[in-house]
Amino acid sequence: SISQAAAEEKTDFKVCWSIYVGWMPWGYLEDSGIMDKWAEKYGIDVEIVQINDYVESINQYTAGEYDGCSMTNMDALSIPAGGGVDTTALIVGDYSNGNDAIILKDKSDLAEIEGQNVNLVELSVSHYLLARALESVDLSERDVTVVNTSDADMIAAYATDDVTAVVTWNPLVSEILTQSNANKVFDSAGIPGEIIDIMMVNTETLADNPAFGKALAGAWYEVMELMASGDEEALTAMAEASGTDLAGYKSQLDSTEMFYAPADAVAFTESGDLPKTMQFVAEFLFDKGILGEGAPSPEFVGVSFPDGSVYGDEANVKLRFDTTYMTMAADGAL
Amino acid sequence: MRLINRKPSRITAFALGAAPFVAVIVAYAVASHYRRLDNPADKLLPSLPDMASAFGRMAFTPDRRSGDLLLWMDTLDSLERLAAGMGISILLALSLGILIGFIPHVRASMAPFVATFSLIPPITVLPILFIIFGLGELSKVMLIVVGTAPVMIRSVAQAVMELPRELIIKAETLGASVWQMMMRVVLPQILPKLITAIRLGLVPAWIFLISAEAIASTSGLGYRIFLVRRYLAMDVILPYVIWITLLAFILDRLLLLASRKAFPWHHMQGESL
Amino acid sequence: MRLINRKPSRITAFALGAAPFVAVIVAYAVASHYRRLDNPADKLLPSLPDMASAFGRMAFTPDRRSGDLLLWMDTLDSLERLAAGMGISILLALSLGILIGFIPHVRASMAPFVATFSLIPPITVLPILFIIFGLGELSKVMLIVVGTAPVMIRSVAQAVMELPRELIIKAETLGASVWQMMMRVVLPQILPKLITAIRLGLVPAWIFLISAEAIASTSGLGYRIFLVRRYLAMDVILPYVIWITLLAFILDRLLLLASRKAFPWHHMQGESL
Amino acid sequence: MSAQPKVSVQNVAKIYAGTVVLERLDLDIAAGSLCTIVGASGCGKSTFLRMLLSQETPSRGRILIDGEPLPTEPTPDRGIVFQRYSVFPHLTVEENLILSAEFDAAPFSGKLRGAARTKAREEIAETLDRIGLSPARDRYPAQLSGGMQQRLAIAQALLKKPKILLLDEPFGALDPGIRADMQELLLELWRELSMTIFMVTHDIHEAFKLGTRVLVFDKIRHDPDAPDRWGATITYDLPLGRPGAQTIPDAKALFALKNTTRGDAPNA
Amino acid sequence: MSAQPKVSVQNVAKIYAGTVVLERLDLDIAAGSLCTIVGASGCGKSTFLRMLLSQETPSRGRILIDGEPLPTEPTPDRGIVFQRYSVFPHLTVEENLILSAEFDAAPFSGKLRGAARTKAREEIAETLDRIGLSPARDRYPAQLSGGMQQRLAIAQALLKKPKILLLDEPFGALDPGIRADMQELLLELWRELSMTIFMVTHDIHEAFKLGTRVLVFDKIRHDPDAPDRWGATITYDLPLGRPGAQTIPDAKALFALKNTTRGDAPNA
Ligand SMILES: Nc1ncnc2c1ncn2[C@@H]1O[C@H](COP(=O)(O)OP(=O)(O)OP(=O)(O)O)[C@@H](O)[C@H]1O
Ligand SMILES: Nc1ncnc2c1ncn2[C@@H]1O[C@H](COP(=O)(O)OP(=O)(O)OP(=O)(O)O)[C@@H](O)[C@H]1O
Ligand SMILES: [Mg+2]
Ligand SMILES: [Mg+2]
Repeated sequence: SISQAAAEEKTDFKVCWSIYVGWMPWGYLEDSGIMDKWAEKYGIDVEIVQINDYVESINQYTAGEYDGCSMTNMDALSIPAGGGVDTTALIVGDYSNGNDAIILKDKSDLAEIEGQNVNLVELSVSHYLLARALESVDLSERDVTVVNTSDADMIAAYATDDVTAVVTWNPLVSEILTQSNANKVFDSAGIPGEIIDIMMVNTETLADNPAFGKALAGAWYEVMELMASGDEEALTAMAEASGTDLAGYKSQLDSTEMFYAPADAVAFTESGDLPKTMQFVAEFLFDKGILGEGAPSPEFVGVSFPDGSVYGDEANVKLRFDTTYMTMAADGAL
Repeated sequence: MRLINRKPSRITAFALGAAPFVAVIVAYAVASHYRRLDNPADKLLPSLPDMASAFGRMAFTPDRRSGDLLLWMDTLDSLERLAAGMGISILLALSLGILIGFIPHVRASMAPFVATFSLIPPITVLPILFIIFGLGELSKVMLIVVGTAPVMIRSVAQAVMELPRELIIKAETLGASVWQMMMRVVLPQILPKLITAIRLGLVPAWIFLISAEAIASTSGLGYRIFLVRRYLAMDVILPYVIWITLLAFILDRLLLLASRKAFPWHHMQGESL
Repeated sequence: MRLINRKPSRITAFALGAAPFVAVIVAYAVASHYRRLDNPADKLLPSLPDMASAFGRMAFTPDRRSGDLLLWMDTLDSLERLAAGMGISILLALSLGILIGFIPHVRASMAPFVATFSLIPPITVLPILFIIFGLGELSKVMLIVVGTAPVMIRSVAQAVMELPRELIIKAETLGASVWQMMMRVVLPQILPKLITAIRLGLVPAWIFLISAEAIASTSGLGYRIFLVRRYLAMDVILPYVIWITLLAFILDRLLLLASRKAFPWHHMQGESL
Repeated sequence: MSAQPKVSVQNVAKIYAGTVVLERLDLDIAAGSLCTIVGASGCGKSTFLRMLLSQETPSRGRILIDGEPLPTEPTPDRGIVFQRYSVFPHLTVEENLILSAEFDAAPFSGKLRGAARTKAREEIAETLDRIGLSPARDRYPAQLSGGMQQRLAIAQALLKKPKILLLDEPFGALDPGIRADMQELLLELWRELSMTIFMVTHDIHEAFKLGTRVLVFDKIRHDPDAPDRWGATITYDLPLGRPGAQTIPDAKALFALKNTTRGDAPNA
Repeated sequence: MSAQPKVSVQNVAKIYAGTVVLERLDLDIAAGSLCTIVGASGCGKSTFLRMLLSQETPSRGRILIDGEPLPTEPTPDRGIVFQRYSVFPHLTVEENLILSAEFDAAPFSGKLRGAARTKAREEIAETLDRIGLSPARDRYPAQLSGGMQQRLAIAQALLKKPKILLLDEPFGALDPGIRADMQELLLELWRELSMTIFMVTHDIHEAFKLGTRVLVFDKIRHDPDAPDRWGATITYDLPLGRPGAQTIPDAKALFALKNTTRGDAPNA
């Protein structure tokens, strides 16, 4: 159907996610019945759908086929918000703390990247990471050649002689690092809190249906508790769903700063660093021409924060960081 | 005696036919061996025993999480999608193909559109397909349809147009209506050509199936390959590819056999590759 | 008068042929209009003027970053890859196809292998292609080759086998060697069929080209589509798809024309769809 | 003959994209004639039959049957047998023969089942015997020899009891022994069913042996600068009466005469 | 004839996968004979020619030419003209005719250029005139009538000056006028080049009109339980001397005799 998910009171909701270390709980929620339990509690029905292709999942959400979707702060700004779909960050799940990395073949210093071909998924967080890393060594994107490479092909690509530098994320990073000639020269731990993985939902839908937000948050933080307690069964299920084993999954978690406790997520979202991060992101996107042809400046799309402040155009706020539901979880109010 | 007049004996022919397969396997084994000498943990070209054991695991060890035998579950799911997609394509090919080939007005109206449509690379319009058909089973099936139906429609229409005009005229003089001609003269004579079209269409159908499963699915042969590709688990991927090829081969032979059985009159007129 | 005996006039035929295209455009415009009523910034179904302006921008406004006219650069790069890939496929189809079709020993040895090979979905063995051909232009070109050559080889071989045996015998009685027969009897008679095979092969070739450009590249029509897909820029994607379809259509017609010009003797025997 | 002619061809011409193929055809054929047609290859014999069958329309003039204009498309009152492709390759001998009964009886499916089918099969049993194909009733045409196929084609056309039967080189692909048998069969059936038959043949002997009337088609006018300007017409129209023991004129002599004036007006 | 026969067929049989097609063929053909071959469709006439051409090998027996065993594959000393597909559709008339010269002169490219090509074209100019195709020299076969194509095919075969010419129903597709012309042409060339000709035809008249010797192929033994058990052989072998004014025996009578004993031993 072409029509957008109508913003009105309703009982059936659909949320999509794609395979990534910080989002595996969404799959577990659905499989384990925890989601159903919480949805029932609020008298609604929530379907959680796995979409393998990350970009396709965001596109589907943007097109109105889903009420929520897991994505990064950067993609939320560029795709749904940039496409006029008012979007709210419902659950800030984690930030990448080493999960995204720049890897050089046979070289161990970031500055040596100069002049090389760098394989990465163009316009993704990898691209952003590269831009931020280059800044840190006084280089710019003009000093390298970016080669758009699909994430699915990244490991095989690294195995070829043509490829000398890659920027990618886990589990691909750890796979590549098993090769003796691979050196991690920069990772997202160098820009902590800038690559954030969030469950984004449609603002209108959420406003009309608070039960939707409560059910998702309740279910999510139940699983977070399981994970924090090291529940083997849950972790193994997530590991296998992502195609690896428990040890592999745990090593991916090590480089992910999960907000197991809702209070931590609230604190992170309310901190003063977030607006700065979003400004970096918006400038990066504007520089790449992603915010749309009509965008006269990085401030074209407004981003609002929990304290009510807004970055960018106040008349065109399309991305909202909102801690309401996380706070409810933290307060045990769900 | 000239080479073209020399025919290999059955045994020679068999040996010659097997040779390239053996050569590929040997080349692989050697390449794999040397890569593993370099790096014993090499994942790109796993050893043959590794692949066999990975395949055995997928086929005979129940998955710990779901308790399923993954290979069979994947195969079943993929074949279902393939069957659904090809089923729809076949219906379209038969109905539209016969109408286009048989009725000049329909031909004038649909032939240019179908021809143009067949030139659109379906993967470029994936987002649109997913929006129109959702992300469920339907969109996977429809990707197969969009990728295979136009060409199949064209070959059926072409086959209808190639029916000797004499037969149509004869049917008219025997008092047949247009509908009767379609059912009794055109359709049955087209069926063997349809099977040929299906056999040709299955090649892209598999490709589109795998592409669709890689984008939105939680099971299927394409999904599995996509999933383990992030870990470069070639010990699973390669056996899966061989398995897919084998399935495709068996399907192809079954169709040929079915055609021979069902349309003996068609196969009395000489064979092909 | 029965429907099958009624032929549309030229004007009717044109109107009928245009109708589905017009219908699609109108349906799109309506759907797009209603979506944009909902959300004026909707990216999924941009308005026709938006698409036109995006296309104009790609074609005539130098890129801010590189200063290139992106559309033409992409088109050129893609066509180069397509030409290289199809070029290799054509050479393979001609050489292997003629050998397989003409020389029984080669047929016994290669036909089963080529048939099996043609069933492997190439995207599943990408990692192997990378190892063998690297990640540069070569691997993109080779993906096209792997995707198109087997089928083309088979159709050329089939065409060789379908040459009337009488002509080969006649050539033998005129004292031709095997090589001479290949050059003067088989090859020239196969060329028109080769063009048909190329026209058929171009459909998957475009698909593989676009898939290949999604793997690792910095330009090309497929690259651009995948890149802007990251922000759902359908206002660029849709005109690019139409552009690709148009290019494919023009190529197809040029090949048909070339065949008519170069092989008049072939086209004296009746036409097709 | 004072009765209304069965077929009346009035000043008919056929022009394909500027090429005049046939012109000035004027002809009345009495009911029950067996009209054989000979002429050089490409002179328009098949075109003439196609017009009689309503597969083509005359560019000029008109054709009447029983005084009525021809229908605009092939109808069951005119049967046809071609040189090739005359039987349905996907049906067995028996299925080929019951097909027209099926068309009549089952407007939707075009297929008879059960008792109705058994009955239809019984009805054609005699015909099968008559054409000597009873033992081959379950074979497909590809399993029949050329002569058997043509017998089947003729039987198939005749079962519909057409008033007019058109034969386009029906025996051209057969060898002499079988050909002679087929000629006998045709004459027998013609006498029995009192049809009007038009038969194109390449074989002058055959034309004179079978026909009650022989039509020779040829171009009589040539314009060396514009070879497409003039078409063929009927240069000889020879009424022979009963077919059988005519003396056969020499073929070459007949064709050599073509540049003389046209034969007698054919309103026999 | 006491001289060594040109072609000697000794107790030859041909069996296809259990089906006996031909058997007990015994035959000596003198140099310069024009041997016509008739017989029912499918009785093995083409198979016999194919064996003479080394396209097939006899299942039993042997064939000698000038006392030597046949080569194992077609060679330029034996020319062939088929009913169809006898000329190369992708070459013009002239190109078809110079092709064999090109094969001789250019082992690698098989193609002559420049002066050599001009010379080759001059050499065939007379032949072109002779077969009346000079005005059509640049046309493709598809632009020629059936008779023109067959003239071209014969000329193409004859330019190679074969000792033996095999013709498989060469005039079957032509109409009577053109056919008669072609027969004249063939006889002329045969007299001129003193070849040995084998010609299969469906037309008994033609067989008797042209042949110095007529071979009739037929099955003389039938096993109703195993129709594949016995093959056809030569039931009549009629030496006629000079071709021309023979009386033509009645075709049906000839075939009706087939169940009597075999004709005289054919070691003429
Ligand atoms: N549909 C058509 N369009 C144009 N020309 C045609 C068409 N059909 C037939 N002709 C031409 O009309 C002429 C007569 O054709 P027709 O088939 O009637 O000849 P014919 O006497 O039956 O010859 P044959 O003995 O070879 O069967 C030929 O020159 C042919 O090329
Ligand atoms: N390659 C083959 N394999 C099996 N059977 C064959 C083969 N070639 C010919 N035959 C059979 O041998 C028999 C003789 O065939 P052939 O073509 O020699 O007959 P013919 O006398 O030339 O007939 P026609 O007059 O129809 O040309 C036929 O029954 C045919 O089916
Ligand atoms: Mg005709
Ligand atoms: Mg034969």
